[in-house]
Amino acid sequence: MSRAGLVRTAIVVAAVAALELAARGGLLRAGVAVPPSEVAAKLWSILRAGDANADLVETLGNVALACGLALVAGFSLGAVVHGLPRLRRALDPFLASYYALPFFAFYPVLIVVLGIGRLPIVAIGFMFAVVAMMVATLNGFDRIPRALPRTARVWRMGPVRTALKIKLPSAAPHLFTGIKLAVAYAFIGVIAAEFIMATSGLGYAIAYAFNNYDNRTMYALMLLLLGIVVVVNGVLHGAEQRLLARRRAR
Amino acid sequence: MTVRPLARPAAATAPHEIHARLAEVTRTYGAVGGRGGVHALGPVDIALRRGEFYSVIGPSGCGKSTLLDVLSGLSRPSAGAITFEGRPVDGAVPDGVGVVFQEDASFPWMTVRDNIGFGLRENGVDAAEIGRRVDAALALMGLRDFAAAHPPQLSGGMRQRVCIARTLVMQPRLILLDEPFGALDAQTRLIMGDELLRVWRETGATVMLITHALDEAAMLSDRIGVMSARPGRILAEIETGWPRERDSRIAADPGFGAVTSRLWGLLREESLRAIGAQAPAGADHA
Amino acid sequence: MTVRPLARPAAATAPHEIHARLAEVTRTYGAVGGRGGVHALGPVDIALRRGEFYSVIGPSGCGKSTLLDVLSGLSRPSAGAITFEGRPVDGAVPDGVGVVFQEDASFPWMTVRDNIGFGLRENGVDAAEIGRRVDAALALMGLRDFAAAHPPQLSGGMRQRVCIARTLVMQPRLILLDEPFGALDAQTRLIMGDELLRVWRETGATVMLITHALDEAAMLSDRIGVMSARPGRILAEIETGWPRERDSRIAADPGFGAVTSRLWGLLREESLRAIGAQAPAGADHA
Amino acid sequence: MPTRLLDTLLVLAVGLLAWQGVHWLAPDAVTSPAGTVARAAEMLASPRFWPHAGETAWAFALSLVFAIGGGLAIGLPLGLHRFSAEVGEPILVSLYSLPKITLYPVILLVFGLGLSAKVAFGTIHGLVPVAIFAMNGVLALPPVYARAARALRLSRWRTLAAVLAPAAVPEIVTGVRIGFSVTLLGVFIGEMFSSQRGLGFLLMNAIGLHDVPTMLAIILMVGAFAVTANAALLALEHRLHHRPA
Amino acid sequence: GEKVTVTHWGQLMYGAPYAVAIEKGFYKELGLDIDGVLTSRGGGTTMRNVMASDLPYGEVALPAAIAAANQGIDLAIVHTGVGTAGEILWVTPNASPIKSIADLAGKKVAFTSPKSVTEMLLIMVTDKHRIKVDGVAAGGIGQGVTLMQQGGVVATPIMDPVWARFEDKLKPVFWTKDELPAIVQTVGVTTRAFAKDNPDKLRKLIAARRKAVAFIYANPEEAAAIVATAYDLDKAVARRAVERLVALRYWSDGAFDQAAMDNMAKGLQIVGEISGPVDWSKLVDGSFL
Ligand SMILES: Nc1ncnc2c1ncn2[C@@H]1O[C@H](COP(=O)(O)OP(=O)(O)OP(=O)(O)O)[C@@H](O)[C@H]1O
Ligand SMILES: Nc1ncnc2c1ncn2[C@@H]1O[C@H](COP(=O)(O)OP(=O)(O)OP(=O)(O)O)[C@@H](O)[C@H]1O
Ligand SMILES: [Mg+2]
Ligand SMILES: [Mg+2]
Repeated sequence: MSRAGLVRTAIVVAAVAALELAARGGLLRAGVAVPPSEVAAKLWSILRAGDANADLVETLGNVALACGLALVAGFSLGAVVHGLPRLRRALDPFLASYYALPFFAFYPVLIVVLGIGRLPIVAIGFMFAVVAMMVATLNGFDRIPRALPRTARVWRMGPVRTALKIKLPSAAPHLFTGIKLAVAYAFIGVIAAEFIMATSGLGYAIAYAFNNYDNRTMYALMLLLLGIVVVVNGVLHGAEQRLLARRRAR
Repeated sequence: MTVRPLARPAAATAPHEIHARLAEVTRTYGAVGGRGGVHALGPVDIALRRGEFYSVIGPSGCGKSTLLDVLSGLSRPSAGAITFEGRPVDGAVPDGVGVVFQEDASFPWMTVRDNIGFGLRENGVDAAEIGRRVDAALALMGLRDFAAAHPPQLSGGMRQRVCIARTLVMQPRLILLDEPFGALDAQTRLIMGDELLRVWRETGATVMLITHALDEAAMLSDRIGVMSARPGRILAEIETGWPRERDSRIAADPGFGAVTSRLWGLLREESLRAIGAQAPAGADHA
Repeated sequence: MTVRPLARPAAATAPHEIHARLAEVTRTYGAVGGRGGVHALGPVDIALRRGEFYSVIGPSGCGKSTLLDVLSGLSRPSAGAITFEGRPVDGAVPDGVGVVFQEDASFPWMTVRDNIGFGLRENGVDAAEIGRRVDAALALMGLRDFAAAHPPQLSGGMRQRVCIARTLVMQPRLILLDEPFGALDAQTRLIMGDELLRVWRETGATVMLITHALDEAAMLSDRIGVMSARPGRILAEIETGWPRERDSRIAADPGFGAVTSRLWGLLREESLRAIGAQAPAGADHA
Repeated sequence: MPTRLLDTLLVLAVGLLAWQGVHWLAPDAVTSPAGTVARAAEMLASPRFWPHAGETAWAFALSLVFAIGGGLAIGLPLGLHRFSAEVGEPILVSLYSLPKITLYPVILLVFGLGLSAKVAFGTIHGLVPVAIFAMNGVLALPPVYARAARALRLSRWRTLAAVLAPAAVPEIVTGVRIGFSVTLLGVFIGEMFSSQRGLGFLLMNAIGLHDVPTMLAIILMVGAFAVTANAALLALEHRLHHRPA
Repeated sequence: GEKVTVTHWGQLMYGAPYAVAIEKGFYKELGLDIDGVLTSRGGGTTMRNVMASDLPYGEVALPAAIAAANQGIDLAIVHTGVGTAGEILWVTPNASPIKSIADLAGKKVAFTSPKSVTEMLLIMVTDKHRIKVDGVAAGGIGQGVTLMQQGGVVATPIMDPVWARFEDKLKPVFWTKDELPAIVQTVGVTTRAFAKDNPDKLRKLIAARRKAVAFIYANPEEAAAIVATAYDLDKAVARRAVERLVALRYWSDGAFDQAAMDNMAKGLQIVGEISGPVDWSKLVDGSFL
């Protein structure tokens, strides 16, 4: 591990230890803070008993679906809008303030359109993620060096081949930023929708545990979620590094 | 080991056979609707002789890149005619023309080898032939040890060599280079210039080099077109009279000083005129 | 209107009075713990005479910027001693030394006028005096009409003039310039070079100019230090013998060709040696 | 630029048309644009609305101050110290992608109910992006600025205050703009759970009462506010990033 | 002034007595300075709000109080709030062929959320009629209506005042009051510490509420107007809702009904919320009534 990695690990470990001590020493209000060790133990027992499996599978499925749709739609929209500079300029102010909208409020509307169940949840995750991907695609296409498509013209390549074989790989690093954001946003959207509105899923399970004063389960599920987010981030980060490794100077 | 030549040997050329020509070419940008746009270039007349090494120098923004664009067919002139090998060039890059851009146009996601072979693959050349031509170009450009590397791992000079190699494997008969060494330091330019001279000699292609480095133009060219400030016109064409077998050591030739000082003279006036607005009178009586 | 001089007039100088000196200076980067780092520079010996215009040329990465860094006091040498006006330079920029960097260091959030006056304000010079000096610098650099503009509204050349002006108002007795015209085209460099010569004449300061453009060095300098590839050492110091009153027209002088071809000769070998590894044998028997 | 304004209006018109279309498809579940605007106007005219709007605005303003202040306090020092940035960045990024809604229970447990919880919730939303942008903004500063400051013999403190801080302003403003949006979202969500005043509370109430016109009117008002404020910040950002006239 | 906490204030009618008590000055008469109501969307959140607020007293759902007690929270139930779930009804669109509970067999029927009171009631009613329905968690009352309008379910639970707004579009399938015995929905809770330190204040809080309940039953029209203002409701809607709830004797004066409490505990066992009977003696403290 790098030196920075070691220091980071040390910081995290110290923070957890401090929390443990504070909780055990009664520094924090009982019922508010549960020692991390007990949370981990609770999570272990939940996982072993499989109590959270259904919710977990459902949430991960929702996120995957929302994210997959957002990536495809975001890239396509971005690519199309990039080719239409007037539309793009007109859209700019809306794209920039998009994330201030309280999407959850659309939930009742979404039920109308999509029915009850997972689809409105997925739709909220999708709405969260798609614009991030779209903006990243626009950025990526903006930063394609002018000389690259021109080179394609010198070789007399058609527009579709140019888009696929030149523009897409050239914009790849930015697209990857979009993918990372889209995954994070899909998570945020799906969990929030489950938390506020839904009747199943990990977000709901956390809200449910909260409502039932079951802090131990609540923290355990939050820990589970945190673990998933960190692992997913790590995997994406690793994939990005591999993708970019060859593109970086020595 | 012998390396195959990269271009078909030039046919025994009649002296001063015209290979490409710009006749009364002008280019105006963005004259949409009634509003007049930027008059970037011309009118310009240039007749490139087959097999010659022609350089274009001129102040920044005078229309050099625009000249290259219209000559290569990447954009259409606003007026005037362009011919290459007798046929009109009209909005598409003709077969037999290769372009090396000022910016680094190598593809960072491909190895050097794939970069060089990419154009050939896109144009349906068969794999064996691609392999042969790419190997030859790798050797010619001194890139053999870096065939499996990716461009970002190379120095700026080597990336520019990849772009040149990528153009050469297409066996162009006319090579257009737009300040290809602009990003390099003077010493590396020197080396690259010598390599370019060798390629030119060995392939027999016609070369048009756009540069802002006077000594580079003086050292490499058979003829140098000196352009005015925007809208760029050809102020003068200077014949160097160097032998075909030459390299940068020509700079030690007494004639070299004569050529460069003529160029300096021409450009000094032109630059002062172009920059005039930016260096107001106040600067003079300080 | 007369413009006040920007620097105190040089004291009547004894011939060849030494103004700044590097003695056996080396610089190694990142030799942390036991591992050896990059030996970037030296050992180098240079004695700058008061009031002379000294240029340094050398291949890319040879340690030119490192040389400037240690001489200016921006970083400490690994070994050797540096003196400026007889006092040791040690990890801080001494009063009387001005630096112009290769990169554009103008502050985009300030007007040109505020940029130029910034150093004076920070050093507690009184407002009236700042106004006088800044006005003089604006005039000298031909920036009077742009005093209220912000740097991003200016061309690259004009931004570099802002940086030079910002240094000049501090009335440095030694001005160090690190490829200040690197981003400009040859013609603009020409103009800027003439302006630099005028400033140098009028302020009487000692100038050290780092450049990779041979003709620039040949045209501007009293003396030129030619550096080897990394770790940079001084291969030779060439005296041009130009008169103090000169400008770029010196390029028409027959002596100019002699100076440049000497420089070319020295650098050609050095560049080939430095680049050797990158241009393997294969390139030769193509 | 008139064509640009026209295009934006055109996009807006298309959006409204789509909305009207959904209304025709499902009149019960989606109020028409006209109906929504009418309801919004009615609410704006009602004196009962303003204490709610004021509560949200106050909570939002406080959150924004804490988010920006805290974000800068964390981001700037990290940006100045490359190693700390290397250590801290992955932690910040993980926090950013953590669904913060799950922290709401903890916020409630710690801050109790009411303004402080809302503000805390808004703050944790906005703080991280501001910190990330501030950090990257400082990290990406051209090293030549610091060198120029040394060459002009500035002290460390003056280098920071007079050179590095202003140089990082455009990036910081970008971060503030992003932080603005998510802080608003955070405050709003906070109000949706546990609160007795504020627009989020009104929205949750409307959802509970199945009062569709009020629901959409609130979203419309918040959306309009967000777009307007963001457009202003965006204009500022453009000015700072391109700094020419 | 101080604030009491009431679940679903502004949405459901549990809060009517508090609105009246504040408006008519019943708190003031007893020397209490209550000028506002804290709330949340119900369940444990309201419960937590009670515990966290400056005045740890409020009316919460009985299941939330039981859950909190089971987690070791030191609370006391000091009075009954709403002693019936009779106001809850399942509705279907006017045009629907569904007429009775029997018609629901095998169909999709909504409840609000898993383990909620509505799920419990639905199970109890369908068990009673020995039919099976396909329960769907809609996420809330409003969502259930939307879902039904889209054909996702044939019937959905509703209650006043939402019901009063939809009366002309929807028709009842069954009312809980016709099917099940009384079930305590909400109770007044406080912390043991507060009860011990401020017994008089607690008594006054309960007394003021009791007076307000009596006022509602005596002056339904005026009470409806007060609620309409406090909840920002349409006057007619509020009047209809209050009238109906008055007829049902919806608001308890606070006294405990052991059987109605046990009914809730039974229901909670049915949906799996608790595993055994509740030991009320540990929870309930009737000494402040
Ligand atoms: N697409 C365009 N639209 C409008 N004006 C343009 C466009 N491209 C170039 N110009 C203008 O035309 C003039 C000539 O541009 P061109 O790029 O050909 O100059 P150049 O000589 O290649 O300059 P440089 O030496 O800086 O590369 C410039 O004034 C430029 O601003
Ligand atoms: N901070 C540093 N850490 C490690 N190595 C360095 C550092 N700065 C420079 N070097 C190395 O020291 C050598 C000399 O660098 P320097 O920047 O002085 O060269 P230069 O002659 O100015 O090059 P150029 O002409 O490209 O500006 C180079 O090999 C460079 O990679
Ligand atoms: Mg150009
Ligand atoms: Mg350098």
